[in-house]
Order: sequence, then structure tokens, then C-alpha cells
Amino acid sequence: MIPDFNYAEYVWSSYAIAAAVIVWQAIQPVQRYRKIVGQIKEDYLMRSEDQI
Amino acid sequence: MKPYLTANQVSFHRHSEAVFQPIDLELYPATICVVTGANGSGKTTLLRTLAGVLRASEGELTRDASIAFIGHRAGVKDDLSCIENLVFMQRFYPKQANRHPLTPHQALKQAGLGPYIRRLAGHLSAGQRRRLALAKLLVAPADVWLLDEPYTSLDTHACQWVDELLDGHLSDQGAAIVTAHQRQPSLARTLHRLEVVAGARAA
Amino acid sequence: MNRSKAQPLIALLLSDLKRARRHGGQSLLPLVFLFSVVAMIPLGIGPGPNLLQAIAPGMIWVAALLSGLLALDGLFKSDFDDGTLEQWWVGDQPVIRLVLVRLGSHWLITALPVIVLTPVAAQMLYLPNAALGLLMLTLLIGTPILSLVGGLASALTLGTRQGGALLGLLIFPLIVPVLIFSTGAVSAFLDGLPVRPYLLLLVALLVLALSLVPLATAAALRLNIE
Amino acid sequence: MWTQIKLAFHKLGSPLIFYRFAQTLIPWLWGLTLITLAAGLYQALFVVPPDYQQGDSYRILYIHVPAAWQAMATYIVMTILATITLIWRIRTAEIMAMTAAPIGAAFTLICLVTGAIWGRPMWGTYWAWDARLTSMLVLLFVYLGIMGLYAAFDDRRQGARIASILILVGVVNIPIIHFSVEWWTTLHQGSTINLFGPSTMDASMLPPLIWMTVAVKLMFGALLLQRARNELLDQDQRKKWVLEALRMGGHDS
Repeated sequence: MIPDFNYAEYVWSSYAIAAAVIVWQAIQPVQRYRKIVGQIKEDYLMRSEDQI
Repeated sequence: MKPYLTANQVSFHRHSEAVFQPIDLELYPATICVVTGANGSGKTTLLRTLAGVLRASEGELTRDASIAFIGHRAGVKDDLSCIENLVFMQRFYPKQANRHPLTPHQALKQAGLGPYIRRLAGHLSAGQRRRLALAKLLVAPADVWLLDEPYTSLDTHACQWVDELLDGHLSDQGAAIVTAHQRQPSLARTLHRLEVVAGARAA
Repeated sequence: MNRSKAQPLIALLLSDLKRARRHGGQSLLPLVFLFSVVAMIPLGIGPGPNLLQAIAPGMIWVAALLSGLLALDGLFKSDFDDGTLEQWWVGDQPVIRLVLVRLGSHWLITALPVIVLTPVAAQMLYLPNAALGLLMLTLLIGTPILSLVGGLASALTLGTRQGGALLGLLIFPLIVPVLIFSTGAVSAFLDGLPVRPYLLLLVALLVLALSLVPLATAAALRLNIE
Repeated sequence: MWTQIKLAFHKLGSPLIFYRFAQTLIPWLWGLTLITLAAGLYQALFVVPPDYQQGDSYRILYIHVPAAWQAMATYIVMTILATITLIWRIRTAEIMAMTAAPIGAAFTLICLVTGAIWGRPMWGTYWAWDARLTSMLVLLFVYLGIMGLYAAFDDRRQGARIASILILVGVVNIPIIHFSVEWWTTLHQGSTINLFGPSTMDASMLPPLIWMTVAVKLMFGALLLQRARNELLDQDQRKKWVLEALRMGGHDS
């Protein structure tokens, strides 16, 4: 299935690096979103516990 | 009689929150306004906004007079001598037709800094540096004085000197806005008061 | 601009020069840096005249450029700390002119000595004498751009803690064209090619910097004193 | 017509509306991105014939060129947002201007790396001072400068405004850099072989490029909204709208 190219190592390595950067760019915001929402929830629960 | 300075609903925002509640103010000649408020209520920020250092984030501010502003930090160059500082200030600020400035020497003598003419401002005590900063009002006179806690680190004698300065300025049709904590201006005049309240803090 | 309007500007210029003379270091530092870099090149690359001659214009320019950056950090910082900077907005003088005067005094203090002593540096790298005049001309046009751009960078980083590292990062993209056109002029001259286009482009950059950069610098200063 | 746009933009200024707008749009954008990306990659790698001169190495073009275009397009988006920031001080514009910078830097990085790898079979070395690669390198420093400046301020809004000034200065500077670097490469004729790219770009090679470019644009939109949403939430953690947005305060308010 994998087509054999001449200069294959250059084509695949550049695609691999591009994919790595894009995946890293895609994952970063998702992780940060979860972290922030977690902080907000935790902070909110703590504050509402004080009130009760 | 037109006011020197009018502010309506003026406020300044930092971290997208108002530092102090919007202020309305009309400063007429020969009037002094003492600004009070708790620490951190934004008195200094208000003064800097009125002086034009900060741009008001809200409201309207009109100035029809020359302004002299002395902030928290003395605003003198440490590596210049007292006389050089005053000579610089005299040339730096705009000349006022209706006000006649003292020479740097006279101003230094009046400020009680006579013996320190050649000394670098950096080698003066805090009180002396504050007096040097106040001497600016003599060499570069202006209609409106905006003084941020002028009495800090001044001894009683110097505080009286500041009172005399304010008194002379007001009887000379000048106006002033002063922030003060313990030591308030003691003048035989009515002191208008302005209460500054901190802006809306998030819950 | 009548006399009374110019007085605050002259006062600021004289005060800057007086203060610089008090701290001799301010104008000595760039010179010492220039000659240490120029001296290092042969030690690093070898004393061969023809190699050194080929890289002389570029190296002198890079050394002059870096030496200009050294003194930038404190350009507005000392006034910012002692409260005199905020007074710039209290007087009736447009801040843009005050910024221009401050950058002018910075150029006089740091860049002029470097330009005056460039011939010595040029000799050390075997630069042909014919090219010396042109090199100094490009420095004369180019270094004011560095002061302008450096002033903007130091105004932008005024409110930050570690100004130095960030300063270099902000300045690099802004000085690439200046470096290209000035060293381009000298190497074109050495190859016998026409020099006018480079000089005209360099002057164009200077005019552009003179008109736009002080505007941005004044805005950046205002935002930083909040 | 103009008032609708201004009104819409002003409405977008309010954090809650922007948050909801972002939350609804992000999944769609990612979905479309994946579809167009799959189509583009498939054609780029399996359908398009090799170039008679460069063989298959030219397939790198299908990521290198869209990345380069996006690196520059991002800066144009940031310029518009920076202007809005400095004139109308709309907060979401500030946040998007600042959060776009890392994305632009990422695409510039992809462009540089793939360009260098592509150059390897042509020039024999990974890095060659080709005019466009050099301009891209300087553009990367511009992005890093903006990110560094924004991060150096405690007050986010002050930092955004000051970095916006740098963005606007950059707008004037980038074309000058590009021009001077082009001139610089022509001056030193011997130093570089000039353009690389397929000798002729015939029609059959075009479709994948279009698919990939569209995919990269959609991806940029998704990433930007995600990062802006995060920055907004992070800055307003204790604000009321956040509780409402995350439907936490629901039961008791």
C-alpha cells in the first residue's frame, strides 16, 4: 500500500515532522482547556463549600 | 469664572477593571481639593490621569490651564546636582505668561537646600529629595498643582513650608489637588474634599 | 519651531549629554566592544589578509551594530524608575519630539565614537582605504536607524523584568534590511559595481524609521507607564 | 451593512457569546479540516504522478507551500486584530491577536523544516540561504518576538496592546525584509541556486495543493478559536460568565 518513491526518506521525513508539529499544536489547547476547567471547577467547589 | 480642570465620569482601567469609581470634578481657581481614600483605592492613578500621564479609559477630561504634577517618585535625576535639576526643570516645562518663576538659586534657598546646591540629588535624604521636587513648583510655576502625598518624609518645618507654598499659590489664583494621609494641608481656607473609592473588584 | 518651543528639547539633550559625560562608561563601552570583536576575528579566522579583507565590511558592520545594542537597555529605564519619564506627558511638548531627542543623544553618545574610530578597525582587517569612506557613510546613515529601532525595542520592553534578552530578539528582524544594504554597498563597491542604489535604499530606510518609529515608541512608552 | 458588521463584531466582544461561538464552531472546523486534509494527502501521495525532473521529492511542496502561505496569512490576520485592539480595545480581538502568534510560528517552522529537507537532494546541504527560506527564518523571529513580548507582561491587557504595536511595526518591516533578502541573494550570485519547486506546475498537480491549503486554513481557524477560548477562560476564571458558560452555577442560581 505504501507507494515507493525516489527520495522517499526526504518525503516521509518532512511529512512526519509536519505531522508532529501539527499534532503537538492540536493537543496543546485540548490539554490546557481540561486543566483550566479543572481549576475553575475545583476553585468553585472550594468556594461554595465555604458558603455552606 | 471658568474651571481650570473639569472631569466627568472619569475612570481608569487596569486588568480590564476600573481602578477607581468614576469621578466628577470641577477645579476652580483659588480652590484646593484634598483627595482621600483607603490605600489602593486609586488616588495616585486618579492624579496621574488628571495630569495627563495616563489616558482616561472612561469619561471626559478637559484642561484649560498649565499643570504641574509631582508624583509618588520625586521625579529628580539622581546623577544631576540640585541646581542642575532645577535648571533643567525651568527649561523643560512651558513658560507661563501670568506666573513669574524664581531662579533656581532662590528656589533652592527657599526649599532649605541652600548648602546643597552642588550636591548630586542621589546623595540627598528622602526628605531633601522631596523638597527639591517641590522646588520645581517655584522655578516652573503652573496654574494647577497636582501633588501626590507631598508631605511624605518631610519634617514639620518642611510641612509648614508646603502649607505656605499652597497658601501663596491659592491666593495667586492657582488651584491644587493634593492627596494626603496622616498630614493634611492646614490652611486658613475651606478645603474641598474628594473621596476616591476603589473600582469594582471581581467577586 | 520658535526658540521657546525648542527649549525643552535642547534642555533634554544637554541634560542627557551631561549625564553621559558623568558616566564615562556609556560611550566607552561600545568602543571597547567594537575593538574586542574586531580583534577576535583574525584570532578566530586567521591573519591571512585576503580572507580578512573579504569579510572586513560585514564584520565591522556587525560589530558596530552589536555595540549599539549594548547601551540600549537603560535608554528609558532610568527615567522610568525615578519618575521623570511620566513628566514627558505633563509638559506641552509632543512626546514624539522628546523621544527623537533622547534617541539623538543616544546616537551621539554611543554610535558617533564608533564611527569616528572605524578607520582604525578597518586597518586591523585590511579593508582597502578606497572603501573606508563608503563604509563610514553607510555607518553614518545606518546607525541612526539602529538607535531608532533600538529605542523602540527598549520602550516596548520597558515594563518587563528581563529586558536584555528580549531586546535582542525584537531588534534582530528590524535591523536585517539595514545590515544587508550597508554591507551590500561596500562589497558592491569592492566588486566595482554601482553603489548609488544601496545608499538610496539606506536613506529611504532612515526616512521611514524617522517618521514611523518615534510614533510607535511614544505609544509604547505611554502604555508602559500605566 | 456596515453597522451590522460592527454590531456583530461588538457582540463577539462579550466573552460569553464568544465562548459559545467558539465551542459550537470548533468541532465543525476540525471535522472539515480532517476531511479536506485526507483528500489532499491522498491525492498528493497516491494520485499525482512524479515530476519528470525532481521525481517524488516535489511532493513535499504539498505541505511546504500551504504552510508558507499560512505563515504569512496568519500575520495578516494578526495585523487586523492588532489594529482593532489598539483602536477599539475589544478584548476578544486582543486575545485572538496574541494566541494566533504561536500558530503562525508553528506553520513557519513547518515551512522552514520541510523547505530545508526538500532542498537537501537539490543543494546537498540541509540549510541554504535561499531568499524565501531566509525571509521565513526572519519571520519566525518576528513571531517569537511577539510571543516573547506578550509573555513578559503580568498585565495581560497591557501586554496585548504593547505587543500589538510590535505587530503593526512588523507589518511595515516584513515586506522590506522580503525585498532586501531577495536583493541580497541576487547580489551574491554565486552563493545559492535560486528557486526550487517543480520545473513546471502543470494542471494535474494543482488540486492537492488547493485541498491542502483549504485544510490548513480550516485548521488555523480551529486552533485559533481553541487557544482564544482557553486564554479567555484562564483570564476570567473567577468571573460570573465563566460559571454560567461551564454550567456550574446552574443549580443554585
